[in-house]
Amino acid sequence: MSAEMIFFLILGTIVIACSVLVLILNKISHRIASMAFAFMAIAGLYFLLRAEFIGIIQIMVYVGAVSILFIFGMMLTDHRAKGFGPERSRVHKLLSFTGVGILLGTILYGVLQADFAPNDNPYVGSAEMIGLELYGNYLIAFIGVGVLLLAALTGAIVLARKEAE
Amino acid sequence: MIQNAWLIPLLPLAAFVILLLGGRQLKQAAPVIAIASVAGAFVLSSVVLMERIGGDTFAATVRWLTIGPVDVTMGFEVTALNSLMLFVVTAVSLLVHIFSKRYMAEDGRIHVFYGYLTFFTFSMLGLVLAPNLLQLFIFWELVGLCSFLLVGFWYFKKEAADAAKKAFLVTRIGDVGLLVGLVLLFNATGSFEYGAAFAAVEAGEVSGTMVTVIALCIFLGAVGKSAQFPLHVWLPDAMEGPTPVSALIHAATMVAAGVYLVAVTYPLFLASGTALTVVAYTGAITAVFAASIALVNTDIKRVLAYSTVSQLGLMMLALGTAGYVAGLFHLMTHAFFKALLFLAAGSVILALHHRQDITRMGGLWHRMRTTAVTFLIGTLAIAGIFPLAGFWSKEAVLAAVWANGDVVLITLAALTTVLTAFYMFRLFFRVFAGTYRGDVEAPAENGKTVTVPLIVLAVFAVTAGFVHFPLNGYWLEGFMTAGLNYGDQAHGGLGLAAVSLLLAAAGAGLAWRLYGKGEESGMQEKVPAVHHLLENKYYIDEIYAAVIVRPLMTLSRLFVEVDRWIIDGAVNFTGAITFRTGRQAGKQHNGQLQTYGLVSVAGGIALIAAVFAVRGYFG
Amino acid sequence: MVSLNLFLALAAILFCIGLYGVLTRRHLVIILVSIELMLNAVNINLVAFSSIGPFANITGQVFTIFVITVAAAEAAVGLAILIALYRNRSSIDVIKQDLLRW
Amino acid sequence: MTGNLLSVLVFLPLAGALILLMLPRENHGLIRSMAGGTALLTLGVSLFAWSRFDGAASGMQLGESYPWIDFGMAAVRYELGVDGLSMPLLVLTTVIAAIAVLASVKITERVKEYFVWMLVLTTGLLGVFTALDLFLFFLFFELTLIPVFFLISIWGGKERNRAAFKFLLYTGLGSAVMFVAFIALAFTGAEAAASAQASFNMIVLADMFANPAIPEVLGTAVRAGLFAAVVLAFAVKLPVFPLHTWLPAAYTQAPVPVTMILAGVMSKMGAYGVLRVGYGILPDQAATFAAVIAIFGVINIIYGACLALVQTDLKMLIAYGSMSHMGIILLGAASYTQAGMQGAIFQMVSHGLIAALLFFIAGALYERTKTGALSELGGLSRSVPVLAGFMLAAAMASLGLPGLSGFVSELLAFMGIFGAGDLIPAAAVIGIIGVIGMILTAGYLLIAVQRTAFGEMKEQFKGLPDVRPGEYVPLIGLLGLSILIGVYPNLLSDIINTTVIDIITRAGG
Repeated sequence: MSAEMIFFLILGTIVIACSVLVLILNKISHRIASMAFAFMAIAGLYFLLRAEFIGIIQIMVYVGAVSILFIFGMMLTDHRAKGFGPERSRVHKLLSFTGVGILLGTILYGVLQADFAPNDNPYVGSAEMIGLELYGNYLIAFIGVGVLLLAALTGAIVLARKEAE
Repeated sequence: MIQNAWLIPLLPLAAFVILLLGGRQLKQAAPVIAIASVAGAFVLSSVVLMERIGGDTFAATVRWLTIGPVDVTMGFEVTALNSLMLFVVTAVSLLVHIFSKRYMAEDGRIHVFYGYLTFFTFSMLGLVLAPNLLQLFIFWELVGLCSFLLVGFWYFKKEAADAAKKAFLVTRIGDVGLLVGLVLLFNATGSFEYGAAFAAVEAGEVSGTMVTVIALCIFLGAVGKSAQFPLHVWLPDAMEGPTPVSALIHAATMVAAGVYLVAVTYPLFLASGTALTVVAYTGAITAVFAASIALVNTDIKRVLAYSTVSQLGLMMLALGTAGYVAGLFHLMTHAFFKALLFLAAGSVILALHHRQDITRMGGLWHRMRTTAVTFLIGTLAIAGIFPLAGFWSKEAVLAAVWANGDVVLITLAALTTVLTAFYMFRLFFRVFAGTYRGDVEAPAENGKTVTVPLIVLAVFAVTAGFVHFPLNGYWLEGFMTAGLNYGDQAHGGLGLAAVSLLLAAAGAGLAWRLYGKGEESGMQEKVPAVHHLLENKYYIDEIYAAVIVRPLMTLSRLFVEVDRWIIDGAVNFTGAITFRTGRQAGKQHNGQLQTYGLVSVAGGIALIAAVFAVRGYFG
Repeated sequence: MVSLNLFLALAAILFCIGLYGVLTRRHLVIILVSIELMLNAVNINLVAFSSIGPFANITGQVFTIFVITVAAAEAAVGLAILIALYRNRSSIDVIKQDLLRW
Repeated sequence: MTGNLLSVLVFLPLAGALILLMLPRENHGLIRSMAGGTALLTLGVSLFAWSRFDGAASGMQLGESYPWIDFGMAAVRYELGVDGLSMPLLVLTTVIAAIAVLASVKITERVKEYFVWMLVLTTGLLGVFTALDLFLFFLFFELTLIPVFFLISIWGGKERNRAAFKFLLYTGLGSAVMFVAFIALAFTGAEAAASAQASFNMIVLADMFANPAIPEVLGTAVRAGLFAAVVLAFAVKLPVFPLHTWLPAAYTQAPVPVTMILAGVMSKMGAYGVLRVGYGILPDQAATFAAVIAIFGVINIIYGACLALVQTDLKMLIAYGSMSHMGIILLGAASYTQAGMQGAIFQMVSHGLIAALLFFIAGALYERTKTGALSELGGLSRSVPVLAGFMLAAAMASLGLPGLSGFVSELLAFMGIFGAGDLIPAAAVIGIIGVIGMILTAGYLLIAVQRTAFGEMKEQFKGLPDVRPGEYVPLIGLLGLSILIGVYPNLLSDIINTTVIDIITRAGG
């Protein structure tokens, strides 16, 4: 068993465990913390795949920004879960579980069966190459995403602002 | 003049248009205009008749309707038959117009009345002048319309409105038959023209069955219009119209149109023995049947109406037994004496302030001498007493029946002769003899405009028979059948004349014995069952109501329910199903995001499954 | 090197966990979190193909950047909506948000 | 001068509607005169077209043809033209539309919208009767639907919404079938002619289907199905039993001028469609189905007449009577004879005039007496003699009295059906049942006249106003035209004769 495999197993276990915890923990804050750990582990997987730039962005954006955002979101709303009614019905949960399970089974069957040519020399991307692509082939998309961010920014402000008295 | 015969109907039409547009302003001038126009038409008709007697048939046509390669034409034609009819129609019409001036004087809508009357005259003249069956049918229908309008002239009376409707509907049955007949004739021969169509029939281009069918269809039209059994029911009811109308339309002219129709299409009937037999039997049955009802009826006009039906039956009988001239001769004389009888009845009714029940009359002989005398002349004429018009024509009819030799027909004809004399004299005695039983103070004559037409008609009723009697060698026959091949016309000898006279005298004598005093005979008590049957007109109306009208109405109501509950029900049911489905489907939209998501997942899985099922996992 | 299949399997599991969260959790914040998990699953796929896929190249990473950007924007706007919703309806229970029903 | 005459005619009302939209909403007088002027101008243009029309020539006249939409596999062209079948209907449309617009004096709410819809409707109707391209035809056909829906649902009677929706859904159903049938026609036609591009042109399609080799390419069943679909699509509009239940609702609930157009012109769209598309493109199938069509015609006649016989409401009675009269069109057309076909066209025109007249009179009576129930009416000959006179005349026209247009059409139709013995097995029996319908027709119309006009005058109807000057225009106009055609039918026959000969001879091949 290679070192990479060991790392993969550890990181993969963390990702799955933490994401399961996100769904089953009681306290919202714990759930969000668990989510942050999952994101960290995913960043580790990126490093494992020699996509360091993406890994760093993952840590900065998800672990740094998004998690904090969620914590703010949690704190500004009903973090003590006062206004909650009853849970989803068992039937609903069971149906969801079955549906998702079938989906997962289908995908896993295909994914594990698929025969990809083994590639022991991972392709190593660099920030430079990504930059060249972004400002070359994907320039229009990149500008579009910029506009999207701007729109999201203003939209978020407008939505979250208190109504003028 | 004969080239301009088309002017004859146009004169009354012009009067009609004037009265229609300006009647309300004209009011008192309205009768004058109408009378003048009809007088003009009468003069022209007389001239045309004279010219035709000395000359030949004239015809003119214009293109009217193009059906593919075929041109249907309209126009006019002056033949022996219709020149005579022109004269009769305009003469009677003129006298009725004059008579009406007094009869309708109190009516506020006299201009409308005269409008209808002139329109009727126009239609009848148009019918007579028609050179083809289609044009005849057109005017045939217009005549029917006029009858409807005039019967229903007092539309505010329920009986009048009902009678008008009945008249129109019952004759409509006949009209439809005629329409089918002429359509079949056109399809078989390619023409509506009398000449062309009959030539095709005579040349054997049409199968025998087809000729019979066509002839019977046409005869159905005649049955309707001439009130023959079983479509006679409308005519007695039509007496709800003003009396001059009854005289003009329901006695002298329009109802005679059926006979006229059979006469103009005579070649068709000659070509089909079956049809001729049907005509003869229908006529004979109608004659006896109607005469028997007239025996007991107590309404002065209805008695005359049944008498008309009976006489028309005689004409049909004559035509059906190859008595072409006899039938038409009787038609002509009948026009005069029946118009006379009706107008005289009108005079009585007018004097009695519109009471028509003969049980409330009697003893009018001394109070209304002119009317009484002219009525007597009419009675004698219709009964067939020598030497009045009716004698000659009835004798001609009997001769035709005798020559035909069918015992049943001969019996029926003889019976009719007796019955006719009987009921007519009964009527005469009940109205004029004995003592006055009415409640109107001092009934009296109604002035010159009433009596003059009576006198003129009485003169005709006496003399009209002399156009066709042995001493002038049956002149009418020579005139009418010149150039036509309708077979030999039978002539009765002295023997037949004597028998006919005897029969009539027997009927008259019986009437004198029973009703000579003008009082009730007591027949009601002696034969109550027969009396009841006759009084209720053999329950024909009731039978029609039960067999045709009520089932039809029930069927229609059934259709309404079917329409509402089954057909529209199916539509509404579909609508309701759609609506309910929509509402149920709408309820699935519970606003729960996660339910939607779950359904989407299920959909996705189904989609994947479908693809896998078709193509396998890895394609 | 670890086989590509394992990365894909991991991503699939992660995606399904996220999907299950979206379908069953009541708390809107957790639903948003679950959506982030699903997006991350996608990212894992993209990066894995980009590195050790049959046609490894940089495009996958570029797309990852796009996805992250959109995810961040979505999180921001989503949370803003959530706050506005809470302010107006004083609950962020997704079961109670059913105004768009029949 | 006649280059774009038909386009001008068709779009003139639409142009008028656009101008109306710009006028101030409150100025009713201006709006009315503008709408009336447009309608009269359209009438004038149609009469001009009539004068330019050569009845003796066969084929389409005053044609226009421009490329419009090219789908690659199919091409749609903007094509207009008239022949002896559409020319009389064109003039009928403009006449009825003009009279309906002039008869709209009772409309006092939302006047501007009302007249805009009326004019749009007129354009749709004119378009249907002139379009030679199936696609264009369909567009115009649908264009008539929307205005009628709004005209009923906004200005109608008490049950207007139900009536409007029923009308819309029924006709929508017909349109759906029609659309499928048209597309199928175009593509099967192209297949049969081995043509790369499908054409929607009716004339071209007729030629394609007239190809003697067609039975090998398209099975009998396919062509029969196409014909059935076309007839079914138009049967709703006609309407043919059992697709008729929208009719009484729509006819009685629509405002009077709209009912005049509905009964007078729109029902003719159905008949026109059957003749133009069904008989024009698939003549052999029309001959095959002759017996079926004839039977449905008779059912319509008898069933409609029976229903009319027991109605208790004047408008309902006229509505069912109108349905009954539609059967005569079917009967005449089914016979596939010169006379029958001519009778069908005559009946279209004649019924257009008479139905409009009857509904106008019923509306005028309702407006005065405030009731349509036959049991409450009566004695109107006393209170409104002139109007009652017109009603009598209209009833006579409707029951086929000679001298009025209805007679000519009935005569021709029955000549046709009795002469169709070799095409229809029991033609004579069908014909006999049909003529019994004529007796029933007389029955219900006389009941209507008797219950309304005859009888004692009722107290509450004393002093009702008789015909107003403005009302003489529709009354005399419609009745006058009916008399004109009835007295001299060649006026119409000269126009349609050649076209009918063409239709008949097509079936020979």
